[in-house]
Amino acid sequence: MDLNYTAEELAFRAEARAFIRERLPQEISRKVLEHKRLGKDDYVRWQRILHEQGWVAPGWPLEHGGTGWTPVQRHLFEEEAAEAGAPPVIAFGVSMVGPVIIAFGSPAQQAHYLPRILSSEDWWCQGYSEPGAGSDLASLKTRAERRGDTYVVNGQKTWTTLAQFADKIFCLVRTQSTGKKQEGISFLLMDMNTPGITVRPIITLDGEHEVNEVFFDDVEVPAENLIGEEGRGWTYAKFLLSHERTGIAAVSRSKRELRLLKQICSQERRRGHSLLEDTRFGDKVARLEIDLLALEITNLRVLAADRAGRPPGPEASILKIKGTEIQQALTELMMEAVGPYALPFLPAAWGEHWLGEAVGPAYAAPLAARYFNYRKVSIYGGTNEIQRNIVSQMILGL
Amino acid sequence: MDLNYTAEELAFRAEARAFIRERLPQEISRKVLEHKRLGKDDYVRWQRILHEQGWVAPGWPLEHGGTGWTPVQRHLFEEEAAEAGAPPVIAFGVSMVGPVIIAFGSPAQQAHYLPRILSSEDWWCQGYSEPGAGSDLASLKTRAERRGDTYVVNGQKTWTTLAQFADKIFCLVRTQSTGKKQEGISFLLMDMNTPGITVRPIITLDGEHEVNEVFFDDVEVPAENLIGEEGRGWTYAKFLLSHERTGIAAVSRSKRELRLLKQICSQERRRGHSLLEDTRFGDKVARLEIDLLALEITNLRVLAADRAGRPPGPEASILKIKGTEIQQALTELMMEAVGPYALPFLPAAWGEHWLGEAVGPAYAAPLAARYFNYRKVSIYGGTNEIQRNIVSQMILGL
Amino acid sequence: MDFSFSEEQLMLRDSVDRFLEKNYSFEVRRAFLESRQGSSPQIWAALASLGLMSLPIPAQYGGLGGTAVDLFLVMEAFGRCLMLEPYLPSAVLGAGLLIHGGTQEQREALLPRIAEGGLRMAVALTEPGGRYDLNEVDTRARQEGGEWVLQGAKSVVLGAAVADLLVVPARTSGERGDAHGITLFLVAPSTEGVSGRDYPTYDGMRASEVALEAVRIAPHSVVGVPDQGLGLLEHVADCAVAALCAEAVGCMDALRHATVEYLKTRQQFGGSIGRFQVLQHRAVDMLIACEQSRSLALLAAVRVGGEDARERRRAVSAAKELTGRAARFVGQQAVQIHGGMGVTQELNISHYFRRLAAIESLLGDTDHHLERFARSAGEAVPAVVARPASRWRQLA
Amino acid sequence: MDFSFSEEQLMLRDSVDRFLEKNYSFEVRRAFLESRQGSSPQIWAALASLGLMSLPIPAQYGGLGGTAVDLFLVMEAFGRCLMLEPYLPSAVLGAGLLIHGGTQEQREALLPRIAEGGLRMAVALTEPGGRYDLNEVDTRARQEGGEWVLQGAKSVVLGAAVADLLVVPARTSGERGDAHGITLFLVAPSTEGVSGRDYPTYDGMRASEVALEAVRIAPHSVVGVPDQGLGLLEHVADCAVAALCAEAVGCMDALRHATVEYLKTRQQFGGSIGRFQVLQHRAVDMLIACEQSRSLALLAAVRVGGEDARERRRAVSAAKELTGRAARFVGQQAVQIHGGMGVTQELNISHYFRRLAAIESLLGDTDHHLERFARSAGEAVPAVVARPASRWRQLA
Repeated sequence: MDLNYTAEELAFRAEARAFIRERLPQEISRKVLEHKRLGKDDYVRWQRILHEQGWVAPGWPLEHGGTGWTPVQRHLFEEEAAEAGAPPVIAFGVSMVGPVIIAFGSPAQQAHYLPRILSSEDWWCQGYSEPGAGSDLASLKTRAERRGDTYVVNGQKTWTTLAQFADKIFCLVRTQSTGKKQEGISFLLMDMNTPGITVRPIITLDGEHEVNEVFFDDVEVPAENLIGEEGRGWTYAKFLLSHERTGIAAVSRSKRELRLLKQICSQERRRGHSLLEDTRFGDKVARLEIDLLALEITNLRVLAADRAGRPPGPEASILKIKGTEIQQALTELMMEAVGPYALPFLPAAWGEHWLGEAVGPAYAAPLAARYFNYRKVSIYGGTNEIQRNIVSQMILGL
Repeated sequence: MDLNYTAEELAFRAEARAFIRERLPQEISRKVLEHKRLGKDDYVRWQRILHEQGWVAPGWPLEHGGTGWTPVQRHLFEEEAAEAGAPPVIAFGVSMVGPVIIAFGSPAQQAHYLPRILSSEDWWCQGYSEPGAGSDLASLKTRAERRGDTYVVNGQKTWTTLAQFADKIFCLVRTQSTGKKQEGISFLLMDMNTPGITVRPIITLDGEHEVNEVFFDDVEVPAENLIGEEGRGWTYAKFLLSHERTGIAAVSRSKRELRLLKQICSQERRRGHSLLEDTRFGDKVARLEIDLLALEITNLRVLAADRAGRPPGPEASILKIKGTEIQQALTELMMEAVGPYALPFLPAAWGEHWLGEAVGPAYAAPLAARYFNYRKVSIYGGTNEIQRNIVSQMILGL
Repeated sequence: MDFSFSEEQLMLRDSVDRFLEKNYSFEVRRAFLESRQGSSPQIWAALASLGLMSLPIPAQYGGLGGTAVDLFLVMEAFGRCLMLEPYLPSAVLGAGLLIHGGTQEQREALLPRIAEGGLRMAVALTEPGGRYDLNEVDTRARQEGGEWVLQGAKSVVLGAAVADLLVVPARTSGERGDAHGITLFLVAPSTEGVSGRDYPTYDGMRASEVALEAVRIAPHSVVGVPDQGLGLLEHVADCAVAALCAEAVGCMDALRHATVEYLKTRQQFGGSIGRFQVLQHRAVDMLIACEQSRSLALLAAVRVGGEDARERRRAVSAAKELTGRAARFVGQQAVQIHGGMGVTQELNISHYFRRLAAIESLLGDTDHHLERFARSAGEAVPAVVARPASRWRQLA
Repeated sequence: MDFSFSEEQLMLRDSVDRFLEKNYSFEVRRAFLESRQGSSPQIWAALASLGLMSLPIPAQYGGLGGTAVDLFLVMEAFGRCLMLEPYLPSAVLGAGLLIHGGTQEQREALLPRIAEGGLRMAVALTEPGGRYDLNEVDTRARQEGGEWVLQGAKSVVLGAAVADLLVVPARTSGERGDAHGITLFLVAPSTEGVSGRDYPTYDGMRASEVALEAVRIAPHSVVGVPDQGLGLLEHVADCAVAALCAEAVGCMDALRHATVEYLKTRQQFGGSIGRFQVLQHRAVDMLIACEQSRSLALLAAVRVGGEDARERRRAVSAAKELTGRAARFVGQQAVQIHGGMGVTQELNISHYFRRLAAIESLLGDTDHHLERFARSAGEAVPAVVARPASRWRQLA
C-alpha cells in the first residue's frame, strides 16, 4: 500500500506535463478552460500534435501505434492533459472503432483504417442507437441486405454525436431478422459520403448541435467493410462497450472543474464575503470535493487492479455512475454560484468569434448551458439505471 | 379556498383543549412529552377518561358510540391531544377490529365486542404477519380447520404488537388451501386465554419489548367467532387497511416533536452559540420544518376531500410515506443534536420508576432508542416500498 | 378550512384553460419563442381581454379585484403551457407596487392602463453582485433642484425590454445592504440617461441590464414612502414568489403527466418502460414532490393576501424553498426518464425543465429562501409603511 | 502507486480473521455483550497474544512497529465481527499519545505493558457541553507544591471502566475553546479525587463520566509539552478516526453482504425479493457507498502515517464525513430491506446498525468533519510539538 507515485511515474508525469505545456495551443486550452465551444479544427489540431509524439492512442497495442503505458501512466497523462485544458481525444475512432478493428478486423482493414485514425484523417462517428432502440440496443431495426459483394442498408440511427464532422461511421445493422434478436446483428463500416446517407441535426436543450439523426436510404456498402463475421456484431459491440475503462470516471476533468468552481466562488460575493466562506454554499462544495476525492481513489484502485492483470469488469459501471453524478453536481453548483447571472443565454458568447461583452461576469455565460448539456452524461453510454442493473447482476448476482 | 378554521371549528378546538387540559393526567403527559415508556395502565386510564366523555372512537358511527365529528374536527382533536402529550388510543380495538365488526360482524358480535372496546375492557392485538408472510400477507399459513362448531387453529403469527397486554386477538387464518391464495382466508376472533396460545417476546433493536410471536397449537375457537363469511377474510382485511385515514401522516405528533427538537437545539450549545443559530444544523431543522408544513397542508387537503364525500384512496399511501420520512428525520436530528450524550444507553432511565440521574441532559437519554425504534415506521403497516407500489399502480396507473 | 375553489374561480380557470388550449399550443408557442421579441402582442392583448391583466387590480381602478388564490389559478395555467408573456413583472410586480404603495394619483393614472393591457411595467429588483437580496441597492438617488437624479445599474430585469414604465429602487440614504434608505422610483425607459441591453434568458424569456446615468426624475415619481421602500418591495416580491410557485406547480404537473405517459408508451426490452419498479417509484416521488409543492404554493397564495407579515414571509419562503427542491428533482428526473428525447428541443420536456430551472433561481434561490425561512422566527419584518396621502408633495 | 497489501499484511489479516471466525461468533459475542463487564478478559488476552496490542507500538518498546495500514486491516476485521473489546481507546489513543508525545521514561515504563495487554488505557477526549471539539477543555490544572491539581469533569470516556490509566487533557492556561493552554496528564483512576460512573452505550460498548475533584498528580505525569497538548491530541485523535473509518468499512461490508444474501433468499410474492429492481438498485448504492468509504479510509490510513499535517487533517475529515453518510445510508437500508427482522436484536443486522450509528458520531460527527474539511484549506494546523527530553523535570 503506497499511495504515492513511484519515481518512474513522477518522471513520466513531468515529461507529459512538459510536452503539454510546450505543445498545447493556448487558443485551444483557453476555450476548454472557459467553457467555449470547440470546433472540429481544434480537436484535429490537438490530435495531430499528439500523433506526432506518438501519444494519440495510448490504449492500443504497441505494434499498432500505442504507447505501452501502464494504466497509471495513462491516468497521469489524462490528469495533466485535463489540468492544462487539453480537449479530449474524440473517442469514436481511437477508443471505440479502433480497438474493434484491432481485435476483430482483417489485416487489410487494420492496414487501411488504423493509420487514418491515428493521423486524424478519418473522423469517425457511431451508429448504434435508433429511435426505437435506446437502452434496448439489441432491438435495432436498421437492415443490411447482402446482394453479391454489397450490403444495401436501410434505416435510421439517432443520437449520432458529431456526425456532422464525420468521414466514417461504424454501425450496428440487422443482417438477419429471425432467431434471438442479438444474433442477427452485424458490425459494418461506412463512408459518410456514400450516396443515400443523410444527416439531420438534433438541437439539444442547451441550443447546441452536437447530435444528429442519420438516415440510410438504399446505401450500398462494400461487403469488405464488414467487421469479423456476419451476425457477430453484438459480440463486437459488447467488447467495445467494456473495453474503454480509463477516463470513464472523468476524475481529471472533474478536478479541473472543481478548481474552477472554487475560483468562481471566491469571486462571487454574498453580503460582503465570498461564497466560499458562506457555510451553506461552502458545505455543498466541500461535500462534493470529498465525493470526488473518494472517487479518485476508487478509480485508482480499479486501475491498479487492471495492472494486476484482472479482467476489466462491471466496476466500470460504478465509476460511470459516481463519475456522472459528480460531473452533474459540479455544473449545478457552478450555475447556482453565479446567482441571477446564470439566466442570460447568449450562445454566441461561447462561440469562437464572439467579440461582444458578456452579461455579468464572463465565466457566468456558459454555465447554464453546461448544466443543461450535462444532463446527457447520465443518459448516454447506457443510462445510470442500466449501469445499476449491470452492477446488480454482474457484481451482486441479483 | 380558506385556510382558516371556521368559527365552529375553533369553538370545537377550544372545547377539546379545555377537556384535555382538565382531564389528561399529568403523570401520563409528562411521560409522553419526555419520551418515557408508557405502561398498559397509562393507555387504559386515558382511554377510560375519553370513554366517559364519549370521545374514544370518533371514527365509529354515532349509533355504535362514535362522535359524529367531521374529519376536520377529528384532526383538531388529534392536534390538541398530541400537543398536550396525550398517549395515542391503541389502534387495534378502536381503529382496526372495531370498524370490521361494525361493517361485517353479526348483531350478536357487535353487541358483545363493541362496548368492551369502548370501555377498554378488552385490549386487542392483531394477528396478521407470519414469519413467511410479511409484505406478502396473502401467503399466510396459519390454518383454521372447521370441526363442528369449532375451528382448530395451528400456526404462528409474528410482529404482534403489545400482545403481552392483550385480552383478544383478531387473526387472518387459512380455512382453505386450494384456489387463489387470497380466497381461502378467514377473519377469526380469539380470546388470548384460550389453551394452546403462547406469546413469546421479540426484543427490538432499542432493547424494548413491544412486539411478540404468537403460537397457536390446536387452539379451539368457537365458530361464532368468525367474522362474516368463511373465505372472505381478505376482503375484510383490505377494508381494515384502507379504513383508517386520519392520523396516518402523524402530523400532529411530528409538530410536537419538532417543537421539542427546537427546544433541545436552543439548549445545546456549540462554540458559544445555540445549535439553532448554527447555520449547518439550523438548515436541517428548517428544511424539515418546511417539509412538515407542506405535509400538514397536504394532509388537510386529503381530509377536506374526504369531507367532500370522495372515497378514501391511495393518497393515504402518500401521507404514510412522507409522514414516516419526517418522523424518522426528526428522531435523527434529535439524536444528532445532543452529540456525544446520545451514546449512553440506560433503558431504565425511560422506565416508569427510574429515580437515578441521567447521564448528560435528561432529554438526551431516550433519543437514540427513539431513533432506533422509529426505523419500524417505514416497515410496518406495509413498507414504504409497498406504499410506493400502491401509488404507482392505483394513482399513476403504472 | 376549505380547500375548494369558488364557482367564479373555477370559471376563471376554465376560461383561461380554454383560451390557452386553443391559442397557445406548443407549436404556436415555438413561433413566438423564435421571434425577435420572444413573445406576442396578440397574446398579450388576448390575455388582457380575458381579464387577466386586471385580475389583481382593485375594482375602483378598473380591475377585477382578484385575490392571490385567483392568481394561483392563472399562474398554474401559465405554467402548464409555458407562457412566454412577461405577465409577472407587469401584472404582479409592477401593478402590485402601485396597488400597495402608489399615491392616489399614480393609481388612478396607471392602474386602469395596466388593466387594459396598454401599459406594461417591469421592476428592477436586483443589482450586479447583489445576488437575491433586495436591500443590496447601490443605485443612488439624490435631490437636485426639485428633482431626483438617479445613478446606478440594475441587473437581469425581467420584462424590461417591452416595459413602458420601470420601477427602480434607489438608495436615498444609508449604504448598500441597509434596510433603511431605499426609495422606489417610476422611471420611463425613454428618459434621458436610461439605457438598456436586452437579451434572452435560457427559459426563452427576456431580461435586460439597465444603466442609469444622471437620470432626472420628477418628485411625484416616488412610489411608497421615501427611505422606506424595502418593506413594500419585499411584500410585492413575496406576492410574485407565490405566483412563481403556482407557475412551478403547473410546470411540474404537466411534466409529470408527460413522464407518466412516456412510461406507459415507450417500449424497451419488449414492453413499456413503466413496468420497471425503479421508474415507477421515481414517478411516485415526482408526484409527491408536486403535491407537496402545491400545498405550500396554496398556503403562500393565502398568506400573501393576509395581514400578518411574518406568516407571509414564512409561508412564501417555505413554498419557494420546497418548490425549488421539487422543481429540480422533477425536472431532472423527467429528462432522465425521457432519455435522449429528454435533452432535445423538439419535445416540450426540455422547455419545462429549463423554465423550472429559471423559477428555481428567480426572486431568490432555494438557499436564499431556506435562510429566510430559518430566520423568519426571530427577525423583525420591515413594515409596509402606509404613505400619508400628501407626503411626497412635501418633498417637491 | 500501489494498492496491494504486503505479504505480512495479508498474513496479519488471515491470522486475525481465523481467530475471530473461531472465537468470536455472533453467539459468543452475545454472551460477552450480556455480561456485566460487556467484554472479555480472555478475548483481550488472546488479542494481545495475536500481537494486536503491540501492533502500533515501536519495536524498541516491545511492539511490532506496525503502520496505520496494518491497523486498517485489524479494525476492518473488528468491524466485521463487531468486536466489543475497547481496543481503540487503549491501543490506538492511549498508546498513540505515549508514542508521539511521551517521555522516554513514560514510553519505556508503559508501552511494553500495553503491548503485552497488561495495561489498558483510556483518553478523556470530551467534556460535558463541548460536543466534539478537542479544545473545549474546561478542566483546570494548577500547580501546587510541586504537584499538579486537577479539577473538572470529562464526558463519555470510552473504555474508562476497564482502564488502568487515563490521559486527561486539562487547561493550564487560557480559556475554554482556546487552542493554546491544554496539557495532557496521566491519571490513575485509583488516585484520590477521581470518581467515575460507568454505563453501557447503545452499541454494546462501555463509557464513563469521570469527575476530577482536587486530584493531585505528580509532575512527571505530563504527556507532551505543557500548554501545547492540543496538536498531539488532535494528531492521535486523527489516527483513531482513521481506525474508526476502517472499522466502519468492515461493518458496512458485513451488513451489505448479509443484505444481498437476504435479498437472494427471502421469499415474498412467489419469489426472492432480490428480483425487485428498487431493492437491486439500493443494494448497488450500498455497494458504492462501501467502496467509496473504503477508498477514503485507506487514504486516511496512509495520511495519518505521513508527515504533512494538513494532508492528514484533510484526508481524515474527508474519510469521516463520507463514512458517516455511508454508514447511515447502509445501516438504515440494511434494516429497511430486512423489514421486521431488521429491527430485532436476534439478527446481527441491528447490532451492526447501532455500531455504525455510534461510529458516525464518535470523535466528531459528519457535520463536525465536514466543517473541518471545508476549513482545512485555510486554517493553521496546531503543530505536534516535540518535547525537549528534559522539559518536564524543570517543572518539578
